[in-house]
Amino acid sequence: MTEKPAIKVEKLVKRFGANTVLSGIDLVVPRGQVTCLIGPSGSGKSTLLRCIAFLEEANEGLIEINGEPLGFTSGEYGERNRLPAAQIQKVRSHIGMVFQQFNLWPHMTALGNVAEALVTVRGMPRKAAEERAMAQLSNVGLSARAGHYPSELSGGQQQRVAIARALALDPDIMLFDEPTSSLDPELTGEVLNVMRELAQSGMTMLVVTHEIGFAASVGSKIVFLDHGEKIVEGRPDEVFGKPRHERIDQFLDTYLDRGAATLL
Amino acid sequence: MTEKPAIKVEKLVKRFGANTVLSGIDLVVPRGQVTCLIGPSGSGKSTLLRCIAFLEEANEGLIEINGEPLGFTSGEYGERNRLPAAQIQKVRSHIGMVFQQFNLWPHMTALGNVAEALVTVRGMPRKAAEERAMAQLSNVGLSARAGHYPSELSGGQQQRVAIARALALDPDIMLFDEPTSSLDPELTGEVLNVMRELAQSGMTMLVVTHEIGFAASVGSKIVFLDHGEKIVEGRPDEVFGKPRHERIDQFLDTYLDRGAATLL
Amino acid sequence: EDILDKVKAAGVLKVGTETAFAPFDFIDAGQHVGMNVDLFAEIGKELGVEIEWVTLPWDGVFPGLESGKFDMVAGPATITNDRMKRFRFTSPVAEATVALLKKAGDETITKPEDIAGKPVGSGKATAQLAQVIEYGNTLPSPIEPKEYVSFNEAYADLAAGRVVAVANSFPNIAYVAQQRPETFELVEPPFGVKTYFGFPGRPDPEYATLMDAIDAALAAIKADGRMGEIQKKWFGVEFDTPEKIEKANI
Amino acid sequence: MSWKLFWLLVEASRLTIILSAVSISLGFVLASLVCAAVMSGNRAARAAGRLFVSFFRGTPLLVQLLLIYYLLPQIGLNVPSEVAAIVGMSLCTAAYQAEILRGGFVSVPRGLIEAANMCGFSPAATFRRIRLPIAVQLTIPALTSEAIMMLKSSSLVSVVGVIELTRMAQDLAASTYRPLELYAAAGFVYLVINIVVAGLGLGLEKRMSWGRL
Amino acid sequence: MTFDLDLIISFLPDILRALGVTILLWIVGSALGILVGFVIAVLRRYGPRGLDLALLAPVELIRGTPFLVQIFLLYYGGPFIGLSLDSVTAGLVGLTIYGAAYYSELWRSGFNAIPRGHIEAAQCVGLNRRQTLKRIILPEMTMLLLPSMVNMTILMLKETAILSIISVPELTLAVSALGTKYYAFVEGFAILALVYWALVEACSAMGRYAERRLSKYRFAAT
Ligand SMILES: Nc1ncnc2c1ncn2[C@@H]1O[C@H](COP(=O)(O)OP(=O)(O)OP(=O)(O)O)[C@@H](O)[C@H]1O
Ligand SMILES: Nc1ncnc2c1ncn2[C@@H]1O[C@H](COP(=O)(O)OP(=O)(O)OP(=O)(O)O)[C@@H](O)[C@H]1O
Ligand SMILES: [Mg+2]
Ligand SMILES: [Mg+2]
Repeated sequence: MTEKPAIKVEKLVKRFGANTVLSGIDLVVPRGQVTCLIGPSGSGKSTLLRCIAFLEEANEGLIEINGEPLGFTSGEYGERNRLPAAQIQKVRSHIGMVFQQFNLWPHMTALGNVAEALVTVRGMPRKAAEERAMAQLSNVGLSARAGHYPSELSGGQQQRVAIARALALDPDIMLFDEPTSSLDPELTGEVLNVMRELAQSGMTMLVVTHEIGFAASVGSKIVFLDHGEKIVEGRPDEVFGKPRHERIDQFLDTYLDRGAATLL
Repeated sequence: MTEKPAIKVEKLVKRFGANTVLSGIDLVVPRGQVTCLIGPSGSGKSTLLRCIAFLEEANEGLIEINGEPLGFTSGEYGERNRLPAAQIQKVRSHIGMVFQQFNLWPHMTALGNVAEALVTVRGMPRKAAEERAMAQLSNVGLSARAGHYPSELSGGQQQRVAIARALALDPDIMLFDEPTSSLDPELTGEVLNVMRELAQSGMTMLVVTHEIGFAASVGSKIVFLDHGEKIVEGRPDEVFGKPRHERIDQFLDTYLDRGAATLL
Repeated sequence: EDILDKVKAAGVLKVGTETAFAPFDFIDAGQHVGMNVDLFAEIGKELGVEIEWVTLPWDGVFPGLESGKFDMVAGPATITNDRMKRFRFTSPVAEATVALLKKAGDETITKPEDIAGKPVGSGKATAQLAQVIEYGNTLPSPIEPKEYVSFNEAYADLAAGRVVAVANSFPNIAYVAQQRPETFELVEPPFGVKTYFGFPGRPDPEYATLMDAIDAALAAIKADGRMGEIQKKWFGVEFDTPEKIEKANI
Repeated sequence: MSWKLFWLLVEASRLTIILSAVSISLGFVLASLVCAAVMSGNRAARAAGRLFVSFFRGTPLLVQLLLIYYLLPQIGLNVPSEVAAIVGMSLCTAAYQAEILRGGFVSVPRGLIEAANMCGFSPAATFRRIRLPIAVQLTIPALTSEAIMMLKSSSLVSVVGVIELTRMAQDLAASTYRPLELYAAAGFVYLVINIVVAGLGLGLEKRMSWGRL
Repeated sequence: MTFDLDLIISFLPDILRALGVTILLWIVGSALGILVGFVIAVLRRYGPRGLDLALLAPVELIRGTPFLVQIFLLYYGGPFIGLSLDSVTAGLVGLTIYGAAYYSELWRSGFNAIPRGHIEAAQCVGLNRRQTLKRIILPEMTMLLLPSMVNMTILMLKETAILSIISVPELTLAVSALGTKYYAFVEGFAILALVYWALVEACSAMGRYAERRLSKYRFAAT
């Protein structure tokens, strides 16, 4: 099964009412690498990620995770057949997701957030689950904060707990949706470092980000989305280096424009 | 009166309970220029700005706006005397303020938000006020959205309405508290452009910002605050160029760390 | 199914009543006491059954009777023609003729006629209210009627001074005056037409034997003087009561 | 007013407390179900839930109690007074609590539920471990006031033959003809009970304040 | 069980008149309660701290005791301290006081729910306290509080039924005549259930309509 890509998206179409948000996306996320999804606001990045996590159901197209179909298979005549819920859940269990807004459960401590699914979903005894959760928290440098509630943690710490929570379930693939964009610039560093380490350990990652710098330095592959279509795809030097695709040029301008250039 | 600075802050001390947030700040904001206030989170930037807008009362020290005392004057023996409310209001009317969270009034349209103070405070007839408000909205490129409620506007549009609301009262001085940090990166561009134009028109501006690039390119003067003290002050090239103050170096690292360097 | 058979078989007669109607039924020191309690004890003996009391606010009593929660109502209620259309009453157990209660020491009212032109309270839609209004119309100037959801509020308002008198059945107000002589006083004599209290029961055929049996029991209790004793105990006087009311005076 | 009378009131208040406590708890369970029905995807369940809420919020509790106590025997269910009182109060408060809870549930940020989905929670586990605790925490103040309201409304259950605090006061007033004193005393007892309930609510709120969402 | 429709029809004029009284008392009582409640909330928020505490006690006293007890003491106890109100006035005063206590708490929660920044923005453009209250805080609160205000107003309707105990000629008292005179309790309760239900539904429908109309004023996402 190792020859299969971690995620394979085929002709994915997603509409909200009359509004077509993704118009036939094809995407391959290779195993053990970091793929970064960039693009202007409203281009459909989050929607694509959410479809891959099956938080939204695509209207057309197929998704495969580690070669197994997620949600739908194509039938004999090309029609889509919905898979049973248990099957969906099984395939989804390969995926961990980290949200922009952290989405920690406010009524559980950091440790509780990480341990909860191990107990409730995996059926581990509470004690064993907490040991495992503690190990995960250490990995993200938060063992000292295990007993704190989310409201008592800084944004960067909250996001690291969210990462630990996703990792505790041992996913093959991690999806990140702008994991740093609700953080202060100084807190952003913390989280990007954890992600960088995770990338080095060989985790398959698909990251929606506005941190062009991070994408350029950590991503093995950059995918640029605009108006629900994949415009450019390639290694960072191919995408950002000259000659650049005109749309990328324009997009980067909005960052450069902010004057970062003068500084460095 | 033109020789007087727009804002002059002397030995300003602000405590919240036992916590001293500003410990004796001296600051001069020259007329017609952009002064940027930077510093790590919690260093007291917002508090300083809020004291200058008289949204907080400082515990010690004096503030002068265009040479007139704001809130307090020093008496014969160096004691502070509180000025009457009307006087405070008069001095404060030189100042316009734009908040991080926009703080538009949700029950009024964009036009209503801008016109409100003209009618209620200045006593202008509603029709004249709306004409003037409309002109302000055009200035920030929003005339087409005048009839929309804040909930129907994007973040960038909301922030531009907030700027128009402050400008409608014809202030000499504009205070900005991280005006773009609750915006998506692309929406940030909109607002920074409006601010850049405002700077070019000669408005006196004091801007708290995390956009180092903007500060470096638009600011005439950079003030770096840490732990309630002014650490460094000077032209951008003085502050950011080498040799740098050690604390600035450390502060900038958190930005450069994010990999922006590799890109450019 | 005949209800009398059912009652006899169970050995229990269920009686519904409200406990805010002194001296017939009320709570004294936490106990349900009153003329009805004594009288039904005798009726129970006559029928050879136990009495089981179900106490409810007046609002709940008749829905309870109609839904079969209990076999009859102790009440008692003034027997009127309107009510007889809907329920069957037992033979009278006391006089219900209307009299007036006034504030103790009120010199302006010494006889019933003195209420002319003045505010007088009574229960809303009660027989007593109808009578006092009618009586007022015979006076030089009619009274100003005030209606209350129950008589207890009317007494409270008499104490508060908004009405000069309360019209209610003689046994009730005689008891009120006796309980709080410092506040209330009876105006004698009763002014109304002669009416009587009876216990309401169901008019349905299956209840007929039960109601007949109760009437028979009451006749026996009246005949051997037990009724007189009970009346004396609770009202201080004995009443002459007819055997059966076919058509009431109101 | 003698101590003896006051003591009778205090004793009657025991029933008030028991009936209210049982009804409020039962009502909470029922409210969770009704709330689930109103928020469910099933059309019929939604309509049934809405009708339930509309009826039990819309009609006087007095009438509801009479219906339960007097109509049930007609279909062969002869419930004792206390049971009728508890059923009536539970149904009524369930309607109010369901609406309060619904407000709580819709305020549970969607992201928290999505996070649970991503961790593989079943819908039932998501409900039990995530949505319910958060919805309850958000609504404790409102639920406390509803409990106090219900305590006060419990005076109406006397109509099915339960002698609770208000009824005892009325009965005593009717035999002693001293309504003012008795009503004032009853009001005082209610006040004491309600202060305790409000205190409990505050305590619960503190215990469940893991900070804001 | 008997159900006599003709009896209801013969009582209809009385019932309609009483319905008018109920609706009038409900609307006027709620309106006054909302108004007085607002004043209390403003005094508690902007007045001196002592006033806040001084108002806390009566508000909690009213909220902690049944309306029945309050209205009884006001109407029948009032004359003993020289306060002799007629029943409708006493009913209105009682409803207003009762409602004011509850509404004041709603208003208070509304004050707390308005983002501080909205008020600071008003301060910055020079609105004074009164103008801020009138132009910013009040309208913003109104839409925030609409659902809970509707809820409370429905409770107020239910409380008007209690006023029968002080002889206010409202619906419940009028219908009680059916019971007392003809012993037709079932018919009476059927009327009460239907009429109150209809009024409550009308009130919630208006609430829902207003909520829809105001939905565009909801706080903008930031
Ligand atoms: N639940 C929804 N209902 C309707 N439209 C939606 C919904 N979610 C997203 N959209 C629309 O789909 C489009 C793509 O949204 P998406 O969130 O995927 O963009 P994005 O690339 O993630 O943008 P951003 O960088 O701002 O997060 C937008 O126009 C958005 O308005
Ligand atoms: N109202 C307040 N009460 C108590 N402490 C406060 C208050 N406002 C601010 N502080 C404290 O004052 C310090 C400075 O806060 P301030 O908001 O001025 O920092 P800042 O430089 O603007 O930070 P940031 O970049 O995060 O906005 C912080 O430690 C903060 O906790
Ligand atoms: Mg997105
Ligand atoms: Mg700040």
